[in-house]
Amino acid sequence: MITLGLQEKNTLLAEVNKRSGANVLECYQCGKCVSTCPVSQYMDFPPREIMQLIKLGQKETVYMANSTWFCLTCSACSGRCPRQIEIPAVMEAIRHIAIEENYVNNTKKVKSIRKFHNIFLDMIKLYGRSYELRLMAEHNIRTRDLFKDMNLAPVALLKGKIPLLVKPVKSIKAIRRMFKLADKLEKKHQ
Amino acid sequence: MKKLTYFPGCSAHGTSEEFEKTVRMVMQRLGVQLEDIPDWNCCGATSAHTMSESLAYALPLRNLVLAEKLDNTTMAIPCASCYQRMKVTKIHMDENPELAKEINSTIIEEGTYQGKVAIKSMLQYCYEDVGLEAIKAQVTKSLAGMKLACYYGCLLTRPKAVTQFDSPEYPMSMDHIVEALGAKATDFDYKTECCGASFSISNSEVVLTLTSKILEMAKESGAHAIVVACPLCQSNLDMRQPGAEKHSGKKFDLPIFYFTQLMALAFGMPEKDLMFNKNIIPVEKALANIGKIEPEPEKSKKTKKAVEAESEVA
Amino acid sequence: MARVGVFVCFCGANIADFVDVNQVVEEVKRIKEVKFATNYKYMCSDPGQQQIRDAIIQYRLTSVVVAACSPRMHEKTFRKALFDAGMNPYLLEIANIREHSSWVHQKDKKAATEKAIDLVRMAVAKSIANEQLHEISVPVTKRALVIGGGIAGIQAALDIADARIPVVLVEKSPSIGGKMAQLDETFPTLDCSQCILTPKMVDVASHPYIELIPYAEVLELEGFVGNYKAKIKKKASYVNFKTCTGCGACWQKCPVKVPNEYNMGIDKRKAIYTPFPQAVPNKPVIDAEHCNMLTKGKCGICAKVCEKGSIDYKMQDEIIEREIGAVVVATGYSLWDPKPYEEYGVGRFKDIITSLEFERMVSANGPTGGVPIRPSDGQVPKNVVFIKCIGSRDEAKGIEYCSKICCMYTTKHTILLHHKVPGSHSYVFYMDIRAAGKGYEEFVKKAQVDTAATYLRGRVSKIYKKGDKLIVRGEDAQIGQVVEVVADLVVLATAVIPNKDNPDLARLLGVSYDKYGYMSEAHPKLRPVETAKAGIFLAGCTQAPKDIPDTVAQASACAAKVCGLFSGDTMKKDPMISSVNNEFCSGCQNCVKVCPYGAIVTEEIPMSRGSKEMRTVAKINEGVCQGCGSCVAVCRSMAISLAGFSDPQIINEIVSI
Amino acid sequence: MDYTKQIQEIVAKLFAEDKIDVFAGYRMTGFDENQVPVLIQSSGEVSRLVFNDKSVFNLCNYLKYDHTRNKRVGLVVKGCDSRSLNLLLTEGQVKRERLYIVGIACDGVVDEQGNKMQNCEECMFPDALVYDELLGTQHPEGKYKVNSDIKELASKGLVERRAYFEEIFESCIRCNACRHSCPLCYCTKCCIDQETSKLYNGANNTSSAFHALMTWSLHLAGRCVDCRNCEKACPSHLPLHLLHKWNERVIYENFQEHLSGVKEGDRGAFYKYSLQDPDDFIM
Amino acid sequence: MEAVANNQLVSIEKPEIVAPPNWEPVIIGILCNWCSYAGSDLTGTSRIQYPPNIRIIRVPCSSRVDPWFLIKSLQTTADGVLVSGCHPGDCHYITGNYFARRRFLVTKKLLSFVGFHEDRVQFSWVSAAEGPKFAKVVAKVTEDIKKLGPLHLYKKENFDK
Repeated sequence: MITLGLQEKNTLLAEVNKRSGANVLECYQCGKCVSTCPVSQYMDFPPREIMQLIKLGQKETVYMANSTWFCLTCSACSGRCPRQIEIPAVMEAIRHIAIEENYVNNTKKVKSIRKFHNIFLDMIKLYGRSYELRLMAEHNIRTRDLFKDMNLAPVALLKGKIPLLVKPVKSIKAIRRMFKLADKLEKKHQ
Repeated sequence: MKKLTYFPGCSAHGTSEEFEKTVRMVMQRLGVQLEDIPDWNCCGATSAHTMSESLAYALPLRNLVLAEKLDNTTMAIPCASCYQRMKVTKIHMDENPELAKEINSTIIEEGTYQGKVAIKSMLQYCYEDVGLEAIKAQVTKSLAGMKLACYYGCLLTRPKAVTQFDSPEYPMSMDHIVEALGAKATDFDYKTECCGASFSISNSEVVLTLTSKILEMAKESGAHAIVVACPLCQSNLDMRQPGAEKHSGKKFDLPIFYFTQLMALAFGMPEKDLMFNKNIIPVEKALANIGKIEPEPEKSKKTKKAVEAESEVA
Repeated sequence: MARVGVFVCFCGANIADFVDVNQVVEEVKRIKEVKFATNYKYMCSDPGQQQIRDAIIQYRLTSVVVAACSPRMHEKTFRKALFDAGMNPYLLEIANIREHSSWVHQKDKKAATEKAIDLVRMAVAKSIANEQLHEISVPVTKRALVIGGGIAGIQAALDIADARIPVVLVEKSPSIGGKMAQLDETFPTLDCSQCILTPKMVDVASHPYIELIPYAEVLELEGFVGNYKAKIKKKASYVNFKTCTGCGACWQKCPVKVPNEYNMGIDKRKAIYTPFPQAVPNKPVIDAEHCNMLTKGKCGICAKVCEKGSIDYKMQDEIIEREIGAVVVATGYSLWDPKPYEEYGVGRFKDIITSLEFERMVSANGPTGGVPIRPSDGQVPKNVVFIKCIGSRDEAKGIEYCSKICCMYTTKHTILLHHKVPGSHSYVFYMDIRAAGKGYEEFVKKAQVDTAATYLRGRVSKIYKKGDKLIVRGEDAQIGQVVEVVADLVVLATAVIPNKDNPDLARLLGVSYDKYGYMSEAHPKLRPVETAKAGIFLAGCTQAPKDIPDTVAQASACAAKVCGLFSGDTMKKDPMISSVNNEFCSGCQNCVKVCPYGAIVTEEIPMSRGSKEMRTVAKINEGVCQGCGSCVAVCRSMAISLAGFSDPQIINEIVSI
Repeated sequence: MDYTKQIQEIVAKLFAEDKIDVFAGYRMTGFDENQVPVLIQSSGEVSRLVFNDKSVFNLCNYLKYDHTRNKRVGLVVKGCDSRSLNLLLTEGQVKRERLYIVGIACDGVVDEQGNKMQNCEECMFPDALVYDELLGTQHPEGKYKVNSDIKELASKGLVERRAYFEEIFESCIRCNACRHSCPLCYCTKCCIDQETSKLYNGANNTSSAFHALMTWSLHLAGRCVDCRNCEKACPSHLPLHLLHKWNERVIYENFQEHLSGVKEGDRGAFYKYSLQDPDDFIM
Repeated sequence: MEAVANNQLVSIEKPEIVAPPNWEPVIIGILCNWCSYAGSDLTGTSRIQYPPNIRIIRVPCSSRVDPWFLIKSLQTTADGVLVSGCHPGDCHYITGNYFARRRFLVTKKLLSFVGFHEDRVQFSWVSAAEGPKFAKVVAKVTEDIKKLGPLHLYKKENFDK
């Protein structure tokens, strides 16, 4: 059960609106986003419900929801939203706040998604470009699912779909410096 | 010869080598000289903007800065995801010059962003700048007989405010291009549904569900194959197709082509250069349809009176 | 020399307790123009008024100041008292010492008294500059113009004509009847639209006080309330209505076929046609765009078969003029084109139709004989999906507002489908069910229970084709799950929008309109049928989306307003309006620019008496001016004066404190 | 900038072709290097006309007086003058068809000391905006500059400004030369002279000067074209442009209005409104 | 004590002018008939108290107010002027207050330019329902004018004598 009327101010709403540039209050719960979203069935709260939870100021529930991690930013919802709410931006805002405030959803699927993104970024830090073989392998190692997609690997390698080597960016130092400074800038903006 | 700034993207040397190669071949034939951005880096894809805002803008911005060093007004990007990230960054930077200045000056040392290069996807470039007529002019081996479902995915036409190209719900540009090549584009309702993108690795079950629906609808439309313009879409639909068949219990057998592969084919380029061998679903059966033109269902020649009578009833 | 009388009221204790009324009288008596001052317990009572009347006569007063409550309260009362004493009522001034002094300074009697004295002094000063004013009477042409012959226009015309006031009814299309003539049955009672409408249409045609001008448009309206002159263009019909008997031989023989507007293009009509069998007047017109004779110069079959020789291919548009006193605008609405809903495949899928198309199909006199069919294959559909809010409440693709009638007509459609196609099933995607109206909620219940229509709460996100079925996908927010409905036919409840030419018509009439194009009423609550321009009234969907009962009510309200306006031979008007002093007017016309009513025009007057040289000056139209004073404030040469609030009056107030 | 010859030729031709009855131009004073306006009636007087950077006065002022009424008038206008002409046309004071306008793409004029006039330094529209023929090479549209005197005064405190203006109002002798020289003050009878306003301000004193100048500047707010005829005419040499330039700045900055008389048909800021006008100063 | 404090009140524009003892400012309130005058009536019927310095003049619309009235008021009798009309969009005469709004701003700024405090002329939008707001507005204006001290805006008596 949710008890309302205890919060002085809906800080969640204010923060999400500020970061996303959208106005969540405009949502009138038509549900077009939910049936548009390709992954809404995997979310524990589909976009429409996330909007209402934000309006109700339910921080914990919103931050811990897997919805924000499942969002593919495919922008199908925002393209069809009758109130033109930038739903992907809202999702991204929640995700960034959740990361900053250390709300960690540790269910397997979310963990897997988060790991994928971390590995991908590590890869860029390392090479300046992505490297699929290592990406797949490392993801399997880090998620302790060593044999996932093993059936795919030989076919893919054989077909040359996945190269064995990557050609890194020449000025890799510049890339690494970018990572460091982006981090700093992020902190400064908060 | 026209010059065009070109951003290959990471997958060009990996999963989508055939796309990369055919793009270069086709462009050469169409009289466009590609100039690669020197020492480009990864655009950060979904991961960067999932995790950090500044990084999501900084990575593409470096490429934009480097691109401005070449003297062209337009840049084309084959990969839909790279295209999307670069264009989002360009629009955001143009709208917030203060932020652009800050990120530029603190993070990027290669130069100052000026915002003078227009960004287009390779599909958009072919459709708008090259034009259907020029493409038609190069066709030596018509693809007539082939029925193709054109699949655009999410990022080529969405969100409208960013891409400013074609309809986000029912785009037709690729359909027009394949028809220019002689093939028939089928009426395919799932052309902009999402394929699951990077969940391919992290949550493959999602991808299997989504792709099987797309493949099913493509099959439904009567297509022999699917045409795409995005490496991730291609790999999800192609590499995951056996999985999708297992997942849904249906047989699809739809090879996934890049539109440039088909262009090259229609332009009469040697088939061995088109790297069909890289396709996981074999292409031969689909390509065999070329030249097999089904007879048009004969329109019964009605008398003038009968036509009149019919409209009276209607 | 002015002779002012001052009457200070106690208002029981209301004033006297907080203001020293005796001191007020004493102070005021010192002003040299004040010849008489007194106070009394209740000035508004009859003995109080008697004192005023007596003093006016006894002291030969030239103006009267009553220090009492707000002028908004008793100004009329005291004006009448002056009138009864034979004095011009506009020589009265009221000092508001109750609302502005005694009631708001209850803790400081001294200050309240001082303020009261000042207020009276100001009123005295103002009254010295008061002038005798006389109510303006404007002659009235007792004839009404009704624009639009839908149910709103028909109702307004009949109500006005029944009061024996002549009406000119102008209709754009060849027949009156409007959108209502296209409907099958009407909610919430399901009575047949034709059965209740056609008798009224016939009444219009036969009413001795109604001049029906079909196939015509209003081109110009000039003048002001009671004295308008309208220019009306009668479009060439190429048929002489006077001799035509409406036998129908012409359209039966005509070889040209054109999509039938009346049936939403589902079937064809001829190039010479009557819009529908019950049309009033039941005379055909030639569609000049498609007629072979008029476009290519050959054919002429209709002229050959017409026994009366009524066909005249050389007929020209005719412009006629009518003098009228009031206008009722009842031009109705249009329906929104759902093309922007690309995700639904509108335009690609034949089996997606609009509600009005559905309405025509289920109509007994419709193109399919009262049974809905799938346009793709002519089959009768079993599963029909109704989608509401198409274009309404959708600022991304359509318009922001709620179209008001779609909830109810969709409900009606589910019931009609149930009646006409046994074994069929309706699915309704809705966002909210708005059924506020007499018998409306009961009607929805009927649809949900008796016909077992499935209501799904959510906006549809996508429609796609599978085989020959349409798959409709949306969320049912009540269970929080995505639902796909396999449908034979999809019906879109498209939004009500104003006619495209509404803004043009509004400009032509001098009426304001809102951002959508609906014409604006004078006050959203208290003057819902009047416009800001006197003598022009709004009925029906010209003003906002409305259902039939509301439209008819508003039309009758318009009729009542018109009858009220025409109740005398002249109209009385408040004399507190602007006037121009030609001597000072330099003709810059800035006043014309700021007047919200277009009440200022220009005229040419001789440079000096007898001179042939002319110069331009402003001229106030007394019938139109409402007395806001905008023009006075912008007149640099002080040539315009506002009676009752003239510059000398206000300056006197300012300097007399 | 010297178009004397061209103008003389044009005017001679106009008289020869009987296109005008009178021509308003400039002539030398005859006793010093300066010029005064002249209205010539025939081709014989053409040689009196001059035009150079000493041609300071706004000749549109002629149009409001009887001696040009119902005559076909030719005149020379600079950028600022043409803006006032635009306003006169918009406000229905003259008819375009009875004017022959020789427009000047003006390089700026100089005062009696030979220094470039301040308003020319800050001019946004140096070229004539309405004309039948244009002399000189056109200039690009200038940028809006806040008048330097205004800037200086605005930076001072209230008390200082009050003292500054008190001196101005005290020095005014109510001769009304400003009004008579202003091309836009064409009222049949000025409101200042009417009974209602005279009632309390008839006398020649500071109080009435304040009243007259404030009313005048408000009546020219959004209309004044900064031609400075008034300042040239003022026997007390009062800096009358201050009030007008201040109003111009307030209007330009708050209502996003372009300057007065730039577009034909534009009546100035007080005869229109925008829903976006500032509202924060109202409680 | 209070008398002393009052004695120290000087004109903000001309410090050499000192207010007489127990000086109270005179404020003229010009109210439009349909919104603000009705609002001020409501203040009365609600018995909401406000300072007694204001003297109210009724006009049909705020657009009737010529800036000239404001100058005149300040030059003759008033130490401050309040003009009040309908809220934007609510004008009984449709657009009157929009035109008025422009004139008000220019007048206010012009007065401040020639050395009079902006707050000498103030404006408000008060609707017929805003009785309490009217009281607040009057209280604020009165307080502001008291702070500014007596006004000697080229008053006739100061020069005619």
